[in-house]
Amino acid sequence: MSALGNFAGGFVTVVAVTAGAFFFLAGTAGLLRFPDPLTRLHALTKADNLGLGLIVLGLLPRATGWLDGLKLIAVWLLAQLVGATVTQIIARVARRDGGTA
Amino acid sequence: MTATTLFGLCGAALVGLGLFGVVVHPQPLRKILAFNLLGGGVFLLFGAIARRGAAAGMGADPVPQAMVITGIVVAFSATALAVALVLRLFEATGGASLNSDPPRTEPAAGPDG
Amino acid sequence: MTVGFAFDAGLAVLVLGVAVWTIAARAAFAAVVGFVTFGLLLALVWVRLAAVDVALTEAAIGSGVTGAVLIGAAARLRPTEAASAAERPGAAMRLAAGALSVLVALALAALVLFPPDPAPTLAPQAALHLAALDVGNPVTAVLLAYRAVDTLLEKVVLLLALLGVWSLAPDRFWGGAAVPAVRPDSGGALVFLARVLPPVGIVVGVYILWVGAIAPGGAFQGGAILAAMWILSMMTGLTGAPEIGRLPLRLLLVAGPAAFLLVGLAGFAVADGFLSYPAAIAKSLIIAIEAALTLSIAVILGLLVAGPPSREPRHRDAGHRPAGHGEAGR
Amino acid sequence: MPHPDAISAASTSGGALLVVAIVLPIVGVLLALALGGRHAERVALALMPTLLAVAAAIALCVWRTGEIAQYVVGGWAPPLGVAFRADGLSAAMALTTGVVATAIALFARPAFATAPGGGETRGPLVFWTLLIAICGALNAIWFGGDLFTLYVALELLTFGAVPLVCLDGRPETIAAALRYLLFALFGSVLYLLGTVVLYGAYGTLDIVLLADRVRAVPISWIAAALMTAGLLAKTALFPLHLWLPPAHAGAPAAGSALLSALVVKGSFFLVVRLWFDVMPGLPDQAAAQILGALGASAIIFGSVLALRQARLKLLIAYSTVAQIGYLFFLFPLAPKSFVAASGAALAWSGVAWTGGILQMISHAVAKAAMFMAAGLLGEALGHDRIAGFGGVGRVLPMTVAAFALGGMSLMGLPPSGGFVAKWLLLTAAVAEGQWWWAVVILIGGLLAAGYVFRVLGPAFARSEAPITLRAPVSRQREAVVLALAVCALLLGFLPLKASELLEIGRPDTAEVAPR
Repeated sequence: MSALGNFAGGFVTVVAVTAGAFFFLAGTAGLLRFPDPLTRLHALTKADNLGLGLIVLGLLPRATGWLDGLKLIAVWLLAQLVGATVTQIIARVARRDGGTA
Repeated sequence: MTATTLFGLCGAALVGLGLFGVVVHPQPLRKILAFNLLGGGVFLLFGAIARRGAAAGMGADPVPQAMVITGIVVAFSATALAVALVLRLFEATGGASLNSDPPRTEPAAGPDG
Repeated sequence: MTVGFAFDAGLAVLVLGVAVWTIAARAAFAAVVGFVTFGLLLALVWVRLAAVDVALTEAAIGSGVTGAVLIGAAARLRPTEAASAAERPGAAMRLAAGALSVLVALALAALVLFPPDPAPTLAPQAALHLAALDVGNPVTAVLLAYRAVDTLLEKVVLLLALLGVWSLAPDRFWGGAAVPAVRPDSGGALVFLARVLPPVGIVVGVYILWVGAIAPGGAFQGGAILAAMWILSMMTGLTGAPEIGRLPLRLLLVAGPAAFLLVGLAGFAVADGFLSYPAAIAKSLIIAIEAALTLSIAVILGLLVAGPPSREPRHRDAGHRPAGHGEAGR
Repeated sequence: MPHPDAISAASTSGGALLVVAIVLPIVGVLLALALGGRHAERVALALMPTLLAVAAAIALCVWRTGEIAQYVVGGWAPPLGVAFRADGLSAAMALTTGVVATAIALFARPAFATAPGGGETRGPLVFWTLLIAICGALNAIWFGGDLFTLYVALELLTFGAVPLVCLDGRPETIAAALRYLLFALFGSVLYLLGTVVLYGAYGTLDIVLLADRVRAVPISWIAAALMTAGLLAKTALFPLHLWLPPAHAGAPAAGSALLSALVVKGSFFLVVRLWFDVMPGLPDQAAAQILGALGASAIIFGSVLALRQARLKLLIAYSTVAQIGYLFFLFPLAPKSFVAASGAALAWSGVAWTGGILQMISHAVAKAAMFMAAGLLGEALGHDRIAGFGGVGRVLPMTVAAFALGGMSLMGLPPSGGFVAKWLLLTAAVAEGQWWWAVVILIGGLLAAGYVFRVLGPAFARSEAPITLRAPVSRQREAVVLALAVCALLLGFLPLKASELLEIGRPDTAEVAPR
């Protein structure tokens, strides 16, 4: 990879990972500060989806081969799948318990 | 201080914490949890020792690592058996207390008694 | 102070904080949630200690499968908590326990702070024979070759734990299946996940097993992932737990340790004695053993989470080994 | 064990036998689980005498060569690999295991039978599989040459023992099993912590290598203290004995015999290994006196509590607490450095050593016989209240005789094995100027006589009401129990030459100077 390519890759990494970390921070703040389960979940999913997605995006240029890149994307997709499911289940329980959980 | 020392100290603290929990918690389930913390501390101490033993191009001495893996599996087996016992006790008595009354029923005559 | 050290320090504080929460939490359920978090953080610590194999094991078994066992138990034991909380030991006892714990922790801390120099290590010796074994991952070499006998004994420990769990079933359920504690009422989402995830999980599990010979991974980590897929499927009711009296199940349980043992004994004939492998095929043998172990581990872990049989065997006569009615000694 | 230079990194000629002794039970467990049903019983019954024969072959091999037998597993020499080793002590313990386990298997046959043609049932499958597993775990403990392998073996022993306690499923036995498991886990985690500390200090867990490397420095002390404390919890030494009586009394008779006779000896054996083989230079009079004092308290408290029990099985279980106490007199009396320091002839070390080990063996044999006798009494009468035993000696003379013979060993009446063991310990205590242990041994004997005769008195008394047996007692089972009890007696007639076996592989340095 050329030096320029390296630099561009590094730039993408820094920007994307920083942005991802920001979403995680925001998500955590929301988890702690929001008043009820549903809004908390809402905050959490932002960290899950966008935060992790951005971090994976940022790490992609640093992957040493297409297989590594594929693994990174697989991690993101799996986290999406599981995160969405768990959120759905928690929300269901929260609604059943009348929002007091 | 190096990270290895830091995690070693963390392990030492976990051992103390787990020990306290094992002795003080009356509920068997909480004792089991404390055991797992205690075990985690022991493993972490071993991990720090392994990390100090980094040599020959290895990031850590592989022998303690392998032992920790074995230890984690043994700890899980113990947890599974202990939890099954607690649940069975709960089914049988409706409680989960270790301080049950001394045996009062007649010892069964059969081989199972 | 470098960024790396700051991260490690933060991680250590977080681990200790979650551990304190696990001990101090009022409700058992909260404590278990704390414990699972603790396990995941601990896995991160293992990565920082350059022990990725341990990290995988900790995440999969120490936190994952253990967490599954504990969460189910905490939910079921909720009614007993008030009663047993009343049995809390007195202040003197707690003080003594605290003093003892602090003493032990301080002694260990002193050992950490004043370690022997140079640090003892077996890494060079382990490295020396890696080439002969043709195994790239030294931890796998220790587990399956240098100290294979420990691994073999520990497989028997797992089997005994399962037998111990089964032994808690009432006599009439012997040979039957466990009814999963979690009712499949968590809605469509979990069922959807249980349908979609297992194919992926199986691929990942097999990959982790395969890669274990050259990179972090191996039988336990792979087995735990396979087990997780199975547990998910059992929890949602997509597959029932198997009846424990069935011959195929029993054979699956012992397949791994039996393969291990057979290869080990074959060493008497074709290599340097018990549990030694002929150099030419050492790697293939190790991978074959690990494959068999992975299968058995997955089945054992899944059954340990499922618990003792809680239903009478369905086909008393059609099954391979029906449980009789006239049970001895009861 | 000797200096590492004295032992090569290669396997000795009889070394493969050690592998057989450990692997056969593992094969047995796998077969029993896979085939299930009646096969579990068949496998166990075939295996027990085989293991006895293997143990005899090992003992013969050690006796003939006069040296430690060793097997280096996989050809990977310690410290990287693991070695199995048999010294005289391990050979003797394996023999004891073989004898007692064979008797237990024969005794348990009718109780855990699977009806021919009938399906697999819970009790028999679990019992037979665990019996095999416990034998394998014990052999691994007797022959293990590496502290971590021993940890796994110790856990194997625990997992084999705990389900036996609650095999009958009564709530109180489940609570007893849970308490036992928690104590045992506590013990093993402390033991593991100690091994971690040792590895961090010396870079090996091989016993022979460690013996050479261990220095009398704080790190060794901390490791020794942690491991000893953990093992004491598993051995149920006073005051960590609370779990033992309900657990041992709650198990079915064959299980109680297994637990009381053999399982507690596993962890005690490791304390001996630790103090005499891993750290031969380390023992310190103060620490040894503390262990002895705990043993003495165990003898007094255990015996007094045994005297107060209304149920036979609990009485026997408390007597185990007491009899374990004698074993701990090994620590103040047997180390050669102490004997040398006391000015007594060095031979007294061997006397105390033989006495302690013989106590371990004769208690195993006698206690197994007594628990099985109690099981037969319980089955026959439908209860095990001592008050209701009036005249039972006339109906079941063989069983009561077996109980009495076992009791002789506990009391230390000649010519039983227990008598010789206690006599050796007592004379060594006097010769080494530690007379206080001798006093405790005498008091313990009197108290034991008290609780044994509490049972025998009514059993041989003329009863007012004729005794009706609830179930017939098989002569065969009575014979097995009596035969084992006679073995306990015959141990007292062992020629003095037999004690030479126990000396094989003992560190021969009178004093390993702290370096």
